[in-house]
Amino acid sequence: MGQYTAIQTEGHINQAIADVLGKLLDKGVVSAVLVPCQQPHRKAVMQTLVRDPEALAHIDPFAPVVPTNSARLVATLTHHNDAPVAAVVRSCEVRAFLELVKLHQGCADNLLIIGIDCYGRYENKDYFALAAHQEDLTTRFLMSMASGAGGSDGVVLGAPLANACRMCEYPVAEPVDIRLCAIGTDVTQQVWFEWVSEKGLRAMETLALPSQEQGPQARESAIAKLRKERMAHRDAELAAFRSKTDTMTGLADVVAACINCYNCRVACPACYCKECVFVTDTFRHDGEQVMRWAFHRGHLKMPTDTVFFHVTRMLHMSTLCVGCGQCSSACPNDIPVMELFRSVAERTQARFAYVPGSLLTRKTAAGGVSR
Amino acid sequence: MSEKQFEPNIVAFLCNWCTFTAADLAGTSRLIYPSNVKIIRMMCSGMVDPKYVLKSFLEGADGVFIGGCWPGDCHYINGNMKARRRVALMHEVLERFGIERDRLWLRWVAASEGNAFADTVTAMTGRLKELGPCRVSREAVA
Amino acid sequence: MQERIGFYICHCGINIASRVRCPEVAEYVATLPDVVVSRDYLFMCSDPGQELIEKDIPAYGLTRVVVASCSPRMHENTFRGAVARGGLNPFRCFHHVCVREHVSWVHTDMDEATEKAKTLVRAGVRRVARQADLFPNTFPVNPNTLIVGGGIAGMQAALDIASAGYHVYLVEKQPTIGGHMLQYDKTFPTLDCAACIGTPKMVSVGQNKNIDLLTYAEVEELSGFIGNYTARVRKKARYIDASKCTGCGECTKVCPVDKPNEWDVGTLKRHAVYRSFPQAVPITFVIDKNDRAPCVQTCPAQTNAQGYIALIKAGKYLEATQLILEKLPFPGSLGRVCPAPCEAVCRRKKVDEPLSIRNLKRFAADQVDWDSLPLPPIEKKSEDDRVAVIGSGPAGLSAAYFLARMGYPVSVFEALGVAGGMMRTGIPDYRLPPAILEREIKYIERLGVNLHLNTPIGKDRTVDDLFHQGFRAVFVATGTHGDAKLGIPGEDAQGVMAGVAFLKRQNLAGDARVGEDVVVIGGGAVAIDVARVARRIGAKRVRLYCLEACHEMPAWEEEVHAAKAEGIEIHNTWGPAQILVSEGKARGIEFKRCTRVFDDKKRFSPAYDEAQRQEVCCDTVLVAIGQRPDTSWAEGSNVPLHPRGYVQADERTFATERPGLFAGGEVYTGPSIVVQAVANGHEAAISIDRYLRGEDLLEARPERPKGEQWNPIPDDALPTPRAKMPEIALDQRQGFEEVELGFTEAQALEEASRCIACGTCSECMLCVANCKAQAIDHSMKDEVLNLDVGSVIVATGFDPLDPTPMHEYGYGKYSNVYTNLEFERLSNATGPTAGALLMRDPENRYHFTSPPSSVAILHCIGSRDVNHHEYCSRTCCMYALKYAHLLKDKVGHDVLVYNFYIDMRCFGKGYEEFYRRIQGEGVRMVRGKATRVTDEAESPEEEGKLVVEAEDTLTGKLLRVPVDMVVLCTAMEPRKDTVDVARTFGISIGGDGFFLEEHPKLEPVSTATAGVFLAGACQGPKDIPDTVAQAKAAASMAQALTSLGRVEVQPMVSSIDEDICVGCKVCIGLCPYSAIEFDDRRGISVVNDAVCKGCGSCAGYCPSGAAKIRHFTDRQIFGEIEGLLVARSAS
Amino acid sequence: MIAVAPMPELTDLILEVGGHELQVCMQCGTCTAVCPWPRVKPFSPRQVIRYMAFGFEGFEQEDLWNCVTCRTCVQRCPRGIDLLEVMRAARAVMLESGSGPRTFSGPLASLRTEGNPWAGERQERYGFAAPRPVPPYDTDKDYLFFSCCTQSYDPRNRRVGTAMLDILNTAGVRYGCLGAAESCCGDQARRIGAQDVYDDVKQQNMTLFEEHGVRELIVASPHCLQTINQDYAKGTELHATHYATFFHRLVQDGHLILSKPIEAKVTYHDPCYLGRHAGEYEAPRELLRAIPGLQLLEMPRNRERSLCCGGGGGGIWLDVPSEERFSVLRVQEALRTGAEIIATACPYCTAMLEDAIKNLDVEHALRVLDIAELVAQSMTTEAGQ
Repeated sequence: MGQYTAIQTEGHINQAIADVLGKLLDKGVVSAVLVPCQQPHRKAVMQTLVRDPEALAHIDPFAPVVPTNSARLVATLTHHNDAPVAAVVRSCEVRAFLELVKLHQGCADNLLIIGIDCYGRYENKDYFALAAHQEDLTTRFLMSMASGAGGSDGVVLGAPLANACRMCEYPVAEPVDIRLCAIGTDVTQQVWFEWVSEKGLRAMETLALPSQEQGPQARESAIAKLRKERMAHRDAELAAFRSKTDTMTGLADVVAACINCYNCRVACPACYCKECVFVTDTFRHDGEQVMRWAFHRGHLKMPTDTVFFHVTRMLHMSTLCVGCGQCSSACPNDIPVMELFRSVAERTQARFAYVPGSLLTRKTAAGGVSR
Repeated sequence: MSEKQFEPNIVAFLCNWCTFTAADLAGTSRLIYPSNVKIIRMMCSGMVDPKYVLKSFLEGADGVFIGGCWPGDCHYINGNMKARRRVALMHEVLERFGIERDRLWLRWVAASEGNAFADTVTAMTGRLKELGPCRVSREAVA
Repeated sequence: MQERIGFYICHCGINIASRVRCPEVAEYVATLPDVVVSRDYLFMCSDPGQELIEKDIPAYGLTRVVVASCSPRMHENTFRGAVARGGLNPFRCFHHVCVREHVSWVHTDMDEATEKAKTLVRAGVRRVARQADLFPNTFPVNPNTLIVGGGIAGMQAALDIASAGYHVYLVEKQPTIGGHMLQYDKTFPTLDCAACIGTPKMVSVGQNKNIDLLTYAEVEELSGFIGNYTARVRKKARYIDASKCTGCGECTKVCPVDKPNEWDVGTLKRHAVYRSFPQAVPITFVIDKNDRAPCVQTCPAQTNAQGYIALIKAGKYLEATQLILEKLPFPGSLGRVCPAPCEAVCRRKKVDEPLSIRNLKRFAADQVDWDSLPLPPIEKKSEDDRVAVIGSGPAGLSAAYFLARMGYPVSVFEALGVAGGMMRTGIPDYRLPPAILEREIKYIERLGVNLHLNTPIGKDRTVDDLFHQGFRAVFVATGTHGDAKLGIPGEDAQGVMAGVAFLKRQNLAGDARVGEDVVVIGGGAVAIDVARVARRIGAKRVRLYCLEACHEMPAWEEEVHAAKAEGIEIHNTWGPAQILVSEGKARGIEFKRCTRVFDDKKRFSPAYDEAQRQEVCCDTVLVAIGQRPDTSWAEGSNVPLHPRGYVQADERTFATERPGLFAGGEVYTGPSIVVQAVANGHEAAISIDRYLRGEDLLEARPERPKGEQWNPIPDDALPTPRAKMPEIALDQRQGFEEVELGFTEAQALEEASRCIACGTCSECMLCVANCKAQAIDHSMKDEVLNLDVGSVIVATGFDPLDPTPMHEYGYGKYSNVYTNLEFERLSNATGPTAGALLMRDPENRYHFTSPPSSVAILHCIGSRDVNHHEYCSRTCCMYALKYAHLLKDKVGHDVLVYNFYIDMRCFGKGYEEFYRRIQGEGVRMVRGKATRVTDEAESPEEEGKLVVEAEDTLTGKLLRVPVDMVVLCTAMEPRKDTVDVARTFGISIGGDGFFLEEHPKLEPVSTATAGVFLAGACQGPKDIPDTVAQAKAAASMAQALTSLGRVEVQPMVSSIDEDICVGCKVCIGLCPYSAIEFDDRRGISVVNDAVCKGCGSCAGYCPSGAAKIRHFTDRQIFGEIEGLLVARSAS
Repeated sequence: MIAVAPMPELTDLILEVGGHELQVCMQCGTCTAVCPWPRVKPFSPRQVIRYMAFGFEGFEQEDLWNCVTCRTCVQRCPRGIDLLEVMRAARAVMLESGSGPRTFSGPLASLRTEGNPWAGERQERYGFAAPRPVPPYDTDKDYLFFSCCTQSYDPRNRRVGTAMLDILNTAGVRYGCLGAAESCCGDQARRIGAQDVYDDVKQQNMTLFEEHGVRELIVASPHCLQTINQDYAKGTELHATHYATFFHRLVQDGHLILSKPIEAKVTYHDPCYLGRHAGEYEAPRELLRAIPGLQLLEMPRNRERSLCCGGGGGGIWLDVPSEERFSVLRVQEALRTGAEIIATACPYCTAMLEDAIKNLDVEHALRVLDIAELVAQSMTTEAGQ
């Protein structure tokens, strides 16, 4: 079992965490840390690769916004790079990253994964709107979530959480080295580091931090409660969505507004192709072909191949889907891509008894029969 | 269509070494079967990309038949097992949107089983008549 | 560029045109986009048909061509040729549509068929426009051919290829080539003898320089592709060096092991070292060896039990004793006291009871004169390499014995005045008379071992001293001569004695004393010995108490029984609480109930029910609850001792941490059995030898034999009880005379003959001694060869059907119901009757008596029968006629011969003439299938006969025909391993279970795998002429490939688009041929064209479409799908 | 000899109604040689088929009605021809044209009106059970007990029926009956080619089963067993179990304890429809072996080779001279084993063998008992133990 270290925040969460991360850099445990930092403009919070401990002043890891699933950033960071790096990421990001590792897109060997507790995120525009006139939004957000906000309607501090997060069974990042715990503790008093893996425990020793076997007392029950709420919401959402889309007509209806922008697949951390097959020659139809379709069917909605695209993508990656919801966030026409994929993924993942984001020792979903 | 009995449209992706040869044998043996099936020759059932199945349904097929070698007899060692896995995946996804499992058949037919080929096609045609037309192409254009 | 497509539909005479309105199809296709010419023609595959295409290409400026005709598997290449001649790339520009096999032949409605043809063509037109230039790869062809199977087909093909000057590897599973044909007698219809025409071919194959004959070998794996195959061949060890063996047969004369000869289909026996038949090629004998028998594997000392039993059976007692002496120096002693773990695993118990192996060992040892027993040749080692052994028990003496046999000077130091250790002091004389042990110790001394009695090591002379005195190695085997104590009150009282000490006193001085009422405490072998000795020296009552329940007692069951027989009472599950003492003397014991001896982990951990107690009165208590090592030998020296007195040493080498110091036997293992100590001594001797020669103790040290591939239990092993050891009558067992008297010779011979020879060869080594050419090497190993070849001919033949499960014909039940192959062997001059056609003795299946006066020959046994094989085996009618002739010829004209047939199939050259000739000889032909063979007589004429039932369908009468002999013409079946062979060579299997040819008429010898050809009955039942013809065909296919020297490989293989590949490596895992490698530098996967076979496993997965199979790209398949479906969805 | 021309019309008729397999006959004579008939009088199924193939007259006489559908020939036919189907088709054609044994008309008329061939009143179908109450079948029941007409109306077999109910009650099986609403399974009608009669009773039964949601049946005759499992059940979830198989299972599972000894030598006669047709040879034997004291003897022709009693395929309705009766031969075989009891598991066999015993006047030496009777005698009843 892991060890816990409580860090006193005295009201400044980010400062407290920055101290520990700074020590990781100082003691040479890692040579850089990838961590969400506030950007000067519109208070955007973006993943930032920090080399200089001074620059940690701007970190905001618990900020309730995820402009992109950083799995692919982390994968890129670890590809052909032997220097040890730490990455501060959420559950959906860790799980997606591990899938990419299985597909040889990244490497976990020299990576110290610091998983943060996640109460969910806002859609970008909502976050910007809130952050524009809320001082220390992150702390306020954590405090109100801890007191049970968002339970029924998902609205927190006046804005709704992303639906993907409200359906997420994983508020706590699972396969990580170090866990940054905010659930079940009063973050104005303290946050907790949980040293999970061998690698994490070694870091703890190097940092010479005091530790104990017990974590925050209220943590387990708080997590359980959160998971229960979310799973209930998930089941209700998916059931409703399934009944809407249990025919091809339903599916066609849901994706009717698709414009083949492929934003969903660009945003998707599991869609790892360099170039999607739908932008290759295979799907480049000449006018004659399009005319033929229109002729034979009487009418042809354009652009074409939208259902084909979404169903093919399901066949390709629904087994790897971690449900982060970036696809829905990226869609310009508000297609519920996340709901669509999760409703398929629950079937395909069950069929092959595959849990994406599980440990690296498991086989990949894609592998199947090999020689 | 309303007047005539519904005639399902079946696209068959057949392994060159077994089911395709069995189809040839069915011909040589003059076994009569419904004309609903149209054959596309593949080198192995493991070559059948799920996209081909999807494309067939989207273009108006009422059923898709993938014919491979019996387990252990694959000309390419185990391509048929890969096909089996892909078909399982497709069944899950297609069924989610109301496309019945019985519209996508994966069957093992050895080169010497002309009879089995004819029987399979006959049975599949019958089953698809029961299921009626597949509305995919009508409802989800290309 | 605008495509210009030409379309041609073939009428195929009326084959297509009768169902498909070809002109209508052509008219329709002409309306499709880009089609500039569209024609129908009577025979497209004819020369004028092809010329049509060739001329249209320039005339119309065609860029693509589609032909609709038969299956592409038929004529795709024909039209590709025409298109190429027209100047276009045949892969890019041609597509073949099947409208015959898939349309006109399978659909009856003309409208439907015509519609379907249009649809298929439309798809083809769509597809062809998307095809790309491809160029076949060309590879050189390796000129060697591999032929699998050395029957007539394999031999013929090999000779043909060799005569053309090419090299052949001929691999045969059996030890000889020849196959079924050489098992036959005469061949129909010419009646020339199979051997006369077959053996010259065998000899030619054996002598031909271009043929590498690999008999007793199997192909395990074939890799590569046409022209470039590598075959991995396992050559099984023959244990006889072919280069030395002269084929004289002296080895087989002395072999004591018998087994049915496969070549004679069980009508004759052979030995473990054998040759299938006299004319075998190669003439080299072979030793049939299975895994070592379980008795051998189980014996701690690996004594070759099967070997000495075989030698006893052959009456060679001296050799038997010498074989035992290879592994242990105490045959007589162990033949008396060994608990014989070998007998527990003896497979004879599956028939009746295990062999009495220990007693046979004793028997052998007791038959030889030990004083004159010859010593093995010993090569003396240097006098400097002296070895000291401390302790003269079984471990010490064994180590000394084996070291002496290796030539080392050995000194054994014994503290007592007698040698033998526990064998001498601990085992009572009535079980092991001292004289027996002494003769064996004397033999050890004759080998040069110096025995120093009364020379304890320890105080006066330490282990260190021994090393200083020049002993280079010391082996410690001091045993466990200390008694364990109970640790309860009263143990020191008078009348309480320790077991081992008690036995020692009796054995050495003969003056042990007990009272009248004795209680023995302990449940082991020593306790039983103590009890029985106490009884013999005068105790009136002896009771034995132990913790264990009856079935848990460590003592050996037979000994417990013997003790009970001698009146000793055994009380289980009692543990002593205290010894009751009065006036310093033991007067009884208080016991408490023992509830458990061992804990869950099988560790000794007794538990008691303290409430349940009883007092037992007695005057003597003998405590035999275990022994402890005595550590006095180690005094004053640096020796690695366990806290409880045991020596610490390596479990395999018996080396201690101190260089040169070794330890074994009970001082290492704790209390154990003699044979274990012997085994320790032997292993230690091996280690000491290695140590003295400066070798690593472990490297390449022989492993214990393993494996469970044993000789099947023979059919003629009938239940026979195990020999009973004669014993002294119970009422005469007062003194210390030996109780067991030993087997009589007759008993021993009969007992030895019960051995079922699990390992087949017993490794008795008689053959080695008898082989003047020194060709025999029992340590030979299988050899694995990798052969590079360009083509392969599979000629693995057939199996005859086993009619045993067809109960109605009584095969296996009636001794005179034969299979056809048995009849052939009977008729064959090298068979069991030297060619005479005789009836079998019902009492002995290997004995044949008199000729039959009537014979029924039953056709179609398992052939033409949907319950077995639907096909006709094609040869039976003819050989059945041949048998009829042979019977008339050999037995005489009077013999009545009936042929029961369904139809006579005499289709070959000269066959019908043969049929007429045989009819003329007076053979009765019954048209009706025989349905039953029975010995239930319904009339006096049927008494003692076999009655065959059938309807003669020509008269409509039901027949019952009484005969002396029945011959079943059994079906030719696919070989049992057909499926494995098919997988190894990539051949398909047909519905009948035989290998499938590529085309039933036009490609009768090719298979689905290019470069692998078929010959003979492995493709389907056939007779010799057809087999030879097919073999020659296969040979010419192989030669054609070789003489061309290069081969074109279809270009439809995988390619990975380097711009798209993201390097996820999934395809690498999916590729069954390891044809994809990862390019680390570019981070992408790359296909090796030469290895890829184009299965599409990679393309079927690759989500980005980077991996594609050429000629099966997404766009091409999509084109085909669109073509098939657009019109439909419009309708 | 007068030359004749083949009559394809007649052949075609037979092919049409299901006799098409006759076309693949290769005339090897296996059927004739294994058929029990040639042992008692000249008869060649092979020749009958040959005649059919040419539409020649002659086969439709006595020969066609001989076949007792014992299935020995089908078991061995190297061409896998179901000769029973061929016979059935030919019989159907003949019956249609008005020919056929006169003795069939009574049973067929009774089947049409009363749903049983024995001229018994429909209401009396479960009369044999009295005074036991007959539990009605409803959806709570695990099994439908389906009586055989012979059991219901043949005085000898009624005793067997009561034994069966006693056993089911003792073992606490949750079963019910549909009483007078049940009709004959129709096997004999079907086998003699009376397809219309068969279709009627089948329809009645199927409607009944459907109405009551019947799935699992325990049947009182192997003929019902085969008819239901091979024909009724096609495309449904119906499944029938023969009572011997079922009782054997009860004994194995400990629901039925056979404790009262029956000290007797018993030989077992395999009913064709239980053995060769359904492949059940061992369960009845196991049951007999489970009875304490009982010594099981085998006749030389047992299991696959068992000799038919002559009752199947309409045989029970024919008048066969006693020297041609298989049942007589069978009783003689049984006597030769030294058995005192010939046990069987089919109402036809019981009736036929009982007749033969009387015929041979050997009632003192041999009794025929149904396995159910023996089991009922031997079982432990709750009160008793």
